Amino acid sequence: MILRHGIKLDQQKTASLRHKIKDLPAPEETEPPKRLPPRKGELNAAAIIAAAQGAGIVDEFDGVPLFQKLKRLRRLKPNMIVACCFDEDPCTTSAMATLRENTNAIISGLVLAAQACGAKENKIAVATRREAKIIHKINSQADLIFAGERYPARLLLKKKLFSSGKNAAYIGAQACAALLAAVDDGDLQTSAVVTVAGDGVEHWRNVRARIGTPLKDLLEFCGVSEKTTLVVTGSSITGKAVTDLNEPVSAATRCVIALKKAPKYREYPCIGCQRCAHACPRGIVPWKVHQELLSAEPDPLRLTNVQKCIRCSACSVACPSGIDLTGAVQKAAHLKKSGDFLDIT
Amino acid sequence: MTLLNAKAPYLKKEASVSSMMRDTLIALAFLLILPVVRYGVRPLVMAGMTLLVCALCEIAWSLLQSRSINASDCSSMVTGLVIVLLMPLNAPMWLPCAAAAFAILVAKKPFGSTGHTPFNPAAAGVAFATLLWPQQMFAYFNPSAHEALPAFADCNVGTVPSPAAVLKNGLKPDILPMDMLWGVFAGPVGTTGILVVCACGLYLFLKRTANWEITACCLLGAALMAALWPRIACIPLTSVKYELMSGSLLFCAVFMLTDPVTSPRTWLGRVIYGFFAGVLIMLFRRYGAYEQGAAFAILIANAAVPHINSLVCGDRRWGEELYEE
Amino acid sequence: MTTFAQMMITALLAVTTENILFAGGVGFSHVLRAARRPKTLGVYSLFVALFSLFSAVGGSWISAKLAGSVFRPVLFPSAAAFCAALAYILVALLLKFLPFPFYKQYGQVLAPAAINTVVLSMPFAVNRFSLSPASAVGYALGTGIAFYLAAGFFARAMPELKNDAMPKAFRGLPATLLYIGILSMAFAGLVGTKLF
Amino acid sequence: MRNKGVLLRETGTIFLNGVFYKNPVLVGALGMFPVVFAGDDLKNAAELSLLYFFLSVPLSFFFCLVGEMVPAWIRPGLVLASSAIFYLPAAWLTDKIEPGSIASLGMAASLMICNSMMISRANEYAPTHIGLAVAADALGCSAGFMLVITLTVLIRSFWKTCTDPAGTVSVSLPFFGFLILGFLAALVQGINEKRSQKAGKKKVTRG
Repeated sequence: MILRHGIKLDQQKTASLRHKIKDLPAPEETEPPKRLPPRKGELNAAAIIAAAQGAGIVDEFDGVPLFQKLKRLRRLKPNMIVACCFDEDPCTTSAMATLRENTNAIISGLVLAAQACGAKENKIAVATRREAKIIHKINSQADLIFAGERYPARLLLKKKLFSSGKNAAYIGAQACAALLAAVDDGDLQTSAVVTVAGDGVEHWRNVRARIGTPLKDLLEFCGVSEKTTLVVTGSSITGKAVTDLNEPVSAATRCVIALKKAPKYREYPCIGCQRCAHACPRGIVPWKVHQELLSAEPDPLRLTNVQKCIRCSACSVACPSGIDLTGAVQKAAHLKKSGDFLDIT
Repeated sequence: MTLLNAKAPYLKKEASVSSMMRDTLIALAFLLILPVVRYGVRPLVMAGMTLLVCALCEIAWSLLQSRSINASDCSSMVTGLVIVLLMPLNAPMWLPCAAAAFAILVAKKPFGSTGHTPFNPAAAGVAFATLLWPQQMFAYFNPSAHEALPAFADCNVGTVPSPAAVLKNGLKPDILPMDMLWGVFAGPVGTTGILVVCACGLYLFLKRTANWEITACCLLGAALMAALWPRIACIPLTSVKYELMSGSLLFCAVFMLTDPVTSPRTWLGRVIYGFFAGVLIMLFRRYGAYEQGAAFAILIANAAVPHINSLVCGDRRWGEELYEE
Repeated sequence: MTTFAQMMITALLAVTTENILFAGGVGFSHVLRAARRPKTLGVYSLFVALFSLFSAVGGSWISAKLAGSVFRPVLFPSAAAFCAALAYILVALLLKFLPFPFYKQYGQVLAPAAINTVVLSMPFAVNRFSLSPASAVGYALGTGIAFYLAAGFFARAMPELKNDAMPKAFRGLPATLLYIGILSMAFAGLVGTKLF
Repeated sequence: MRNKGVLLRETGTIFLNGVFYKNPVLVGALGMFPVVFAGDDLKNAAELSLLYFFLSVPLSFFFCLVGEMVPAWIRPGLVLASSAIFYLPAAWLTDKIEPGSIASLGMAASLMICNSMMISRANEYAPTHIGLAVAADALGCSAGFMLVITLTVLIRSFWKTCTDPAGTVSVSLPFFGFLILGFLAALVQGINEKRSQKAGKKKVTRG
């Protein structure tokens, strides 16, 4: 129990997974997408990376252009490459939907990526055993590893693989499919799968929208109600609130959440229940950082490994007293980094 | 539609302090059902009056402080209910109200409510009532005599010594340990239903409102003390059974010791704290002046919590100036 | 062996049931003073134990000599206080001329530790519990340990009693007094009646 | 010499500080033992206040005169020794006023010798201040002590009426005294807070 950090959230994924991915009809006057010039030489690593660069593929796992990532990985020589087909955010299901619908494309795209960066094994990371059974029905000999459902699943998977001695690289599900499309029939990455969820939307869908379509069309396509007061992109835990709706969809937006009423947490004093310390996957003790910042003059030596925080805000979600622990840890990291405490008089 | 900008975690959290307090309240209300079924409506009236007094104290204090009244969560309700459940049923109506007023006005509010109380307010309230009104606190009516208990008025019914009192004088209580489980013996309102207390404890542990390790280690410590130094001449097993089931040990271990504010922060600290509290409760029973020593033992255990925290947490503050002059 | 066991038992009693600090309410201004400087806490309680040892032994000797006189209730305390003062002056002299700088570091702790109500109440405790000389020594050591524990508790609790969630009128000393009140309430549950 | 008016007002403030605003028991947490231990009926309170008055005034005066000449590290011992000596006439006087009082008080009276309030006054305050200030301070402290111990006794006697017959002994236990002292100290601190805020506001409006 001590090793498995992170928190268990109640998943709201079934609603949007039930339906197939819907295509947002592109507005009429856009011209058909251009094609890449046909490849001349045989298929080697450099050709794959050139195709990825030509197609302008952006990896939605961490928002890094795919060709830069593959170039860096070729230098680092990881011994395993993992396609992350799971979503750590409770409302998002875009990666799982893409895996369910084009499993073989992702598998072969992953083989191409492994060939590009010289990794020996390639695996597909899936959330739970139930999901693995469905995938095995589609393609039986896909080898899968499990990332679990505890939030933040990505980091926990990285920790698990790192502790089992594997030097692993991670790539997004849609990036693999786009890589295969770019290498085989040379078309560019023009669309991204986005989950639209939240109680402000009538029916929750996974929508394949062209990159650049404003959020307003996406929400109207899924029937947004007038009473939504908050629209969030990114993730329901670490996402960013959007104030004007004609912000474009980018390859890295995985979900759009429309909420009728912003959840309000009343803040109580810390009762010392230790849930934030259990939730933090990076081994920080957030309540001690919070207590230290409240004391008269915070002593930076006592803010242990505050700079390792990845801002997954699992601690703020876990805290029953509603304290903004992520902000406290950020302030502590800033205080420690800025060095404005060095007044050794 | 106008869109507003809100801060990061947007999803509805399930565990919050008020939901934890509500769980505890539900568990405590469960304990009231058994006495109501058996002895009539008096427990409900008692609980209602005490909760009313708690609410009035809260409002009076926030008026005094000219702070907004609704800032309070229902943790004072929990304190009030715990105090009622530790009182005898035939206690006069003002006794739990006085104990609850003391708990809120002296043990909780002056130290900064909810998050900063060094002592468990309910334990302080019960200790205060035991010290000032010992006769009323330990005069338990005879449950098997089936006298009707009036709802409001002070009832003068025959009182019978509770198993804890009999144990204190070193005699064997005449009730067999096994049928002590059903709770038809003289004792405080909430602590006699042993099975119900265990069920409520399990409910709290499963919902992770209370930490199970404190209760487990407290019972372990008490059982060890009872087995090694039995107070009555019998085989260690029966002595352990009598000690665990009589008096308010089980109730205090489940509800008062697991209060997250006054328990240590780390897992190992909680184990030490539970064991220390169990041993203290047994010491107070053997050498204390009153038959129910649990409330006093909990106060001393709470005083030792900062020690355990610094011992186990390792933030070695001992060296330099803790409190600048 | 039995005198040593007797001493241990009285020391244990001095910490628990016959705890003159919490159950008797003696000498809390000095406990708070020691708690405010946790660095010198150990030496402070060591001095308290030492001086209560002197006054316990001196007290029982003086009460033996003054048994007969009619002014006993008045003469006895002043004689005991006089001998405590002499003990302080002797120890201060001794420490001042020690080679290593002991006095400079713990000098200002010596005076309050030597002259406080805990030390002077020793002879009365010896009479009240009618202790033999050996158990008187045990009682004095026990009181030193009780002082150390009490000051340790307060040194840890002090930062918690000054937070800003408390009303302004209760910050600092009033909260500490309430803390002492509730803690000595717990010890009152152990003792039940007046100690002296 | 400063003119009479300033001197008089200063001693007035010293006296008032001693009595209420900087009451040594409630603000300095000194000399709590007699209040907590023996403060349960008016006779005790009166005798203890008298004893404190007869003991602290001569002691403070003695150390106001001789305090400078004694080296710092030996002065506490001297204070205790002289307090032991002054205890004899003080006890005799209180016994003269109320016969049998010293015997009935027992330990509370004899522990007055090393009352930390009196010791700290004689040790730190008396040597460095002029006679008048020391007198005002000694009077203020004894008046403050009397105020606190009578208040404690009144509150305790009220609580004695509404407790169990077996509970009255625990009202006179020290824990009750500490709780009362805690609330009185909070009262004094609250009033001081209000005074400093008012003084702060007044300075702002005038400035």
